[in-house]
Amino acid sequence: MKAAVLQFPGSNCDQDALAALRDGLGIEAGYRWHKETTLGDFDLVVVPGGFSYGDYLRCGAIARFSPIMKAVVAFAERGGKVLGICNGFQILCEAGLLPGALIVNDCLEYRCLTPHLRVEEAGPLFNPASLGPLLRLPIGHGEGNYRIAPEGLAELKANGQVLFRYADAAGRVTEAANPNGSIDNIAGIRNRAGNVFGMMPHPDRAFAAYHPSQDGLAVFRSLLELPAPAHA
Amino acid sequence: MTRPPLPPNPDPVLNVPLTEELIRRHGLLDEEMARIRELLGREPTLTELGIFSVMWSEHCSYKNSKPLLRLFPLEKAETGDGPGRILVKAGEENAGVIDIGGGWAVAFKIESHNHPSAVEPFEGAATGVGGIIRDIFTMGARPILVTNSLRFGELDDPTVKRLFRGVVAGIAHYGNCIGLPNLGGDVYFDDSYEGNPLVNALCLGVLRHDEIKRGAASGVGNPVYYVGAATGRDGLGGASFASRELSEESQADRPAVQKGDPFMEKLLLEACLEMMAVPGLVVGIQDMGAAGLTCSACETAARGGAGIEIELDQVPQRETGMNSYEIMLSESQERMLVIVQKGREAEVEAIFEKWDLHAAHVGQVTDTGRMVVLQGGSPVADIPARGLTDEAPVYQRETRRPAYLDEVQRWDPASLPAPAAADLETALPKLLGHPTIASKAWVYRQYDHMVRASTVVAPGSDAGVVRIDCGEAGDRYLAVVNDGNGRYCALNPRRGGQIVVAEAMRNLVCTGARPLAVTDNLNFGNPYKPEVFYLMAEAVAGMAEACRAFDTPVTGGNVSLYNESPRGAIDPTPVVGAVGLLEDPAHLTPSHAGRAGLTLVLIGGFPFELGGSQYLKIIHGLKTGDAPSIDLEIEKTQNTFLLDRIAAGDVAAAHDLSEGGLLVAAAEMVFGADGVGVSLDLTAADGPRADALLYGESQGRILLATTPEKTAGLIQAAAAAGVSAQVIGETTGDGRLEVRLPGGSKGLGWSVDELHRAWSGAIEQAMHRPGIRS
Amino acid sequence: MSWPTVKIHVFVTPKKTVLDPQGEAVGHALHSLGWSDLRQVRVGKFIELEVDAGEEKNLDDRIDQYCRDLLSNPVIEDYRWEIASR
Amino acid sequence: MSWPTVKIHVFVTPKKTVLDPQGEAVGHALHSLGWSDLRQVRVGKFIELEVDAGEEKNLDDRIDQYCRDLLSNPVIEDYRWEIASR
Ligand SMILES: Nc1ncnc2c1ncn2[C@@H]1O[C@H](COP(=O)(O)OP(=O)(O)O)[C@@H](O)[C@H]1O
Ligand SMILES: [Mg+2]
Repeated sequence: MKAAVLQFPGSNCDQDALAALRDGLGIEAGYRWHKETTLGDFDLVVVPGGFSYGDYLRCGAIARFSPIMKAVVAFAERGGKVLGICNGFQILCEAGLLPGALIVNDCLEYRCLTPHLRVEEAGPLFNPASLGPLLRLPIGHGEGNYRIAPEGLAELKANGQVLFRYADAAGRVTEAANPNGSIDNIAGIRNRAGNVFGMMPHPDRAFAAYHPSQDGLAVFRSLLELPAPAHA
Repeated sequence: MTRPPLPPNPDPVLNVPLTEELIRRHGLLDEEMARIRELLGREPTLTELGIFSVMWSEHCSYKNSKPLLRLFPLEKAETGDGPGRILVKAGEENAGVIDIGGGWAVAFKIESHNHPSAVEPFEGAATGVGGIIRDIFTMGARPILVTNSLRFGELDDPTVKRLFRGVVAGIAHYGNCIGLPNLGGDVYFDDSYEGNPLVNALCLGVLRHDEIKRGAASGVGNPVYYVGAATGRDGLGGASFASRELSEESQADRPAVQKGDPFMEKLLLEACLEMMAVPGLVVGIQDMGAAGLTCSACETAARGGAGIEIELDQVPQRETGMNSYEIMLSESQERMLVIVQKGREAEVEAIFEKWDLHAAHVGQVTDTGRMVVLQGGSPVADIPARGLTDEAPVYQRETRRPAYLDEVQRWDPASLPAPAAADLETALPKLLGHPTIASKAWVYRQYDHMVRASTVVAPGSDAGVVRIDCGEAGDRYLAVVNDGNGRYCALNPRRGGQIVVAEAMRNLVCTGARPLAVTDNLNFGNPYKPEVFYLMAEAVAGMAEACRAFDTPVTGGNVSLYNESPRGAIDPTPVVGAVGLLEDPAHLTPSHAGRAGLTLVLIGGFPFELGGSQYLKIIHGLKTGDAPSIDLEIEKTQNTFLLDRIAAGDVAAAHDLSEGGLLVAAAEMVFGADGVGVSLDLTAADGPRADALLYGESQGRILLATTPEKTAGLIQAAAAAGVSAQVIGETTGDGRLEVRLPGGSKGLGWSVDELHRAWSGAIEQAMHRPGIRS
Repeated sequence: MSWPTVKIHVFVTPKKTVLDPQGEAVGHALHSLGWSDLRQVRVGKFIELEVDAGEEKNLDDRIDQYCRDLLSNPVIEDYRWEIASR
Repeated sequence: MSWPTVKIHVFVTPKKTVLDPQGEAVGHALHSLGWSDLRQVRVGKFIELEVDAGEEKNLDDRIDQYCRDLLSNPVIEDYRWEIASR
């Protein structure tokens, strides 16, 4: 197993993602700089959180044009697995690898907290059977309000492309449990083919004993099709 | 000695004669002008006048506060080579550095951006964060966290709301974008700060001992580089009027506020750390903060005992036609000055190119001891560097004890009517619902407190705790806290100063951390008012006494004076940031007792007093009484005792008693834990007034939760250590806070849920905007 | 009964001497996309307001006041507005 | 030799069908300031570009392309632009 973590100049969760993969999962992982034009041989490419190029215009708008993203698009088109976390999710939407867009939170403020997420039947990798029905993962973003036109939403649902939805502690998907105004409480999605994933919550902030939850490990494992540890 | 005048400045506007008016408006006294002429051996140019004016301002020279700062201990009394040893002392460099063991160290410092935030809260606060982050990475440290201390007027005022919203959003914007977790801080709301909010930001970074960098220029001929953002006319600040009036451009085009670019700072941070990691590449480095290029150039030269020469034509400029006055005094953000080892210029340039940043070769180190500024090859300023820094004037200001102190300290609680049970009951939700005491989640949920994935205790507890990865040396767990009750300092500055430090220590100890050192920010009014200066002198003396008592040296800090609104000076508000280390992560102790069946033990007893309390303020509208009592020796003993009991595994939770007193602390300990309540038996606590018992703010008190099995041992250990400890109740499963009072009266009771709602919703509701979901 | 609407366009721009990180970032990006003749970019806000045309009298003053108090930050921004259609 | 510059104004607005939290917030605030006739507010971006007038030929296409690719996101925004001055 080998994973690459992209580094844009304003990435600031690159180290967290690398630590989650190396220390949390114990797999091989390394960085790829945004100015590089080739990717190399990996089982997973993580587009980490942060503020890729400052993101003053629109989150991910400029990152999309970076040299490494051409390689990422090609990798995804060959069926390679790509995970965008937070800013990474925004970048993948801007790059057209995932449908929809992320706009400013409806509270017009940044939100840092650890909500519950209801796991949807999203395919062989992300599903309640491999992850459990309810997760807790930290969020930290100002623009995580997922938007998609009604036809697009219907398609997402029809194809099982919704990974998680913000929920309350009992797993109910309510308006009060929605931290940013996302349509249908959507917190994460995948592409239709099932190899590109985007999520606002941070599995990379949920793997160590002192983190608010360790559910991030299960998320990475399901994605990499790693078995859960025997004692779990 | 007389020297020939400099040639005329290329910008004719700067060649006007230095009139009385110009000199006065640069804030320079006659004696200071005489000193300048003596240092230069001639009349200064206008550019030089500007340079002296900013370097000899309070902000850069500490001319009025230096004598007071000498009171602070700069090193640990108890020497040894354990954690806490001072590696870089306060005043030596941009930030102090202390040992945390295993060859690793932390650099940390607090700084204010009060006045810019009053003018433009968002940008003012944001650039405050940016500035303090640069002070830390200029030391060679990787910043790993920030905290902040905020003071505003009462939150029911719309202007205060606007400032509060803007400041918090600005801090969030800058810190979140760079990717530094915000681990906490404090916020007070009080009339005294109306019109003059306080915005103090702290940053802490980590480095190995052998990575410490100095802000010193040395090695004649070594090139001087300017790196980062281009220079604009921003923040020409207090000294700008001269050039503003001299040139024709309208004032509106030259705002005194700077705007920050956190993305730029992130690039600068990474590029600088990458450069500093290459052995031998960097000779010296300093950020451009207040007084920008001027301050970094003359300070590095003075520290290195060298001279420096810079050519302004080489300085990257954002605007056209900037003159030497403007370039030298600009406070554009996100810039650094770097002295590079000669012959290795290409290596530095390659690193900055990688990060798409300017790296401009603007000059070199000389052996003249002078700061020479050239434009188009001809000198526009030529000043002995030390004349601007070490030889800046220092004054002993006059002090006078304000008359009001005697009056407030004489206040007798007996002058208040004795409270009825109903009054005691209604007081608690009111206290919990006052923004000063209420939950600050509205603030810290806007701050990313989890980025870097190293946050062990997020904001909301007594102190934030972060894990530090020290490579081969293993992990370290560091606690950080801000404290600064200005109300106590207003009522009794000496005692108030002691309390500021003691409270910070208590907060660290409650999380299980052993205190190491503090940084301080002295926020006061106009030092030329003898009453204001008295308050400052006394508060600093009190802080210094406490620092010595706890053996926690001051590693650095900042002074912010002239904090006044038309109504007068703010409450004297020294703020400290304190750090401590957990010897073992297992010692981490929550301030929250999340389950029923725990015994509650009060450390520090029941002194009966109400002076300076939030109860007096919120319930009776009074700002009076003496500051609460404190005994530094007792506190020290208690802190040691508590750390010992934590290490022994006797403590399930610990929370210090601060604003609001005993009941507020007890309620906070069980908030958010479903169905958990508290039952307190205070029948043995006989005293003159029940309100003082419940809501007084006597210092040195901690509420502990422990298991019933461990209770007897804990009480015994306390007796052996000479610490006052008594069982006062337990946590229950009925979701109620119940209190039995002395004298067999009926007792008081509240629903914890309702109290929780008052506490968690107060700021939220005050800041709610119709039509926007919160 | 329904009034015809007036459309107002408000333009809020960063003051000339104030740093415009957004504009710089966009300029940088456009340059690297190959627009070498691009000299300067500034990014501001464009606000479209629609009001019932009924109350007319003090419309100008009103807009001016709201621009100053709410829609722009006069410390760092300039504004101007126009009636786009009636 | 220096070319005269062309000034281009780009207007990026949230699509009518897309939620505009900022516009709603501004609308609410203006209402509560007493502007009861206000019907709708949308908050978008106003981008000023300055280019050397030298290369002219494909300017229109070029601007169009950059608006589509970078300055706006067609999923959520519309754009239009005009030459403000030459
Ligand atoms: N209140 C204070 N207590 C102790 N040291 C202080 C205090 N204020 C300033 N200092 C020290 O004086 C030196 C100069 O401070 P300052 O001018 O704020 O630094 P900078 O130029 O980096 O902003 C620093 O080392 C700082 O730590
Ligand atoms: Mg500094």
